[in-house]
Amino acid sequence: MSERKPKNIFKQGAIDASFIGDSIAKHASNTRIGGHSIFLGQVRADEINGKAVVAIEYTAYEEMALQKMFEIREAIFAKYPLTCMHVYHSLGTVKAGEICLFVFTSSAHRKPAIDACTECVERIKAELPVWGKEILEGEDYQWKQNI
Amino acid sequence: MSERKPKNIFKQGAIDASFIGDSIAKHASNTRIGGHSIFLGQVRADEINGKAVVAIEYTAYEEMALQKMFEIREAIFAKYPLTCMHVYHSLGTVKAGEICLFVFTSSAHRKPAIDACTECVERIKAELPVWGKEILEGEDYQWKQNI
Amino acid sequence: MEILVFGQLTDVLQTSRLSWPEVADTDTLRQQLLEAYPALAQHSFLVAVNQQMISSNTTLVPGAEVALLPPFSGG
Amino acid sequence: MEILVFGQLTDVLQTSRLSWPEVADTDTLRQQLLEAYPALAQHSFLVAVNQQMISSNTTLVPGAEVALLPPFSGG
Repeated sequence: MSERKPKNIFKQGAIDASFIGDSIAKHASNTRIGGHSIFLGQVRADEINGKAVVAIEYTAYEEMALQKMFEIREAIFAKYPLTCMHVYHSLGTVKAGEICLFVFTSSAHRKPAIDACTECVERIKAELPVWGKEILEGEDYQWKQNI
Repeated sequence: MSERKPKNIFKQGAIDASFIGDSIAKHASNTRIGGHSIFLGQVRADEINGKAVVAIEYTAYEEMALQKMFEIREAIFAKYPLTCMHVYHSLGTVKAGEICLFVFTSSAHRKPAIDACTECVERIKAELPVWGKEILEGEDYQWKQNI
Repeated sequence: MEILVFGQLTDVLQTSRLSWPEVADTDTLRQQLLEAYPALAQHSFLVAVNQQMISSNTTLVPGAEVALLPPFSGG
Repeated sequence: MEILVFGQLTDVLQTSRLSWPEVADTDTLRQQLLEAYPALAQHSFLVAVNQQMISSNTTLVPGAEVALLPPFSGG
């Protein structure tokens, strides 16, 4: 069910576990699905110069990011026989321990679902104009770097 | 948090989406986690000789399966820097559209979580003494074959 | 001895737990089963002894847990 | 022209939206910005024009949407 126009992937704040559960439940009606692959990014309380990360504040060049996500989505649907694919990325503040990225792919068989999910996560990290500002204890901060 | 003894992975009937959501929510307290990878197996309503699969009935050589799963778990923890790994497999009847397998790995970084999840799914399918009987419309059935 | 039977083999043997006279080793057991149930020849299966898959002929001591395992299809 | 500024560059330029005189092309823009904000030299960034990342010098027509993008760190 690939859509032909950009879809909003951004959610203000953290992605709730119950939202993920509900999203999974909605796929019970599609009995052509045999496997789902899900990736979740969670904010780590890394220590930076002796101070723990308490949250990440995400900003994005939203319009460009949605257009780029649309291209990624089209490319992945063209490459893998998926039944569906859902992507959500947080904007604003996400506290340590909370979910900031939710990528969910489904297919008749496990391999396309798994490969598409992994490729989508890699492309999101590399290609979406999104920035994370790691908020440290005591008002300090540092701009996140993806490795 | 690898445990040193076999853990029961079997659940009677389907795995609820809400159980998966709850399982994700429980990991919010572990702020060393940066990525979760989840695989879900869902029963497909395949058509076999013109009859749709309405459910799969799973049986297992339970004791041997739990011992084998313990070995797989130990091997995967030895190979990847995981913070945790959870596996659930259905026994008994799982209807088309319902979830029969839930594999959930978490790590500080995405790559070990993803690779461990994929490897775990492959090993479960290949090595666990579990059998699926595909129940067709009209009382007929066929034994499932893993490809 | 008691033999645990799984998957499609329960259709062939019509049971999930087969009582069988004690037998020296797994090759002999396999041969006796094929004689008693010719339809078994159409099924590929492995034998597990004490929950270990065996790949070559294995001596069966009394009390060993023997199981007949057709190809797995979990997940 | 208006220049959109993102990520750590908002710290350097002290704004997320910079008003700037019209300029012929992206190389000239980059040079002018580095002169006005020497601290920019310590930051790697790409320029996007009309939401397309550009990799070589590009003519800027009036009304083009120009953005300064430091390395992405989403997910």
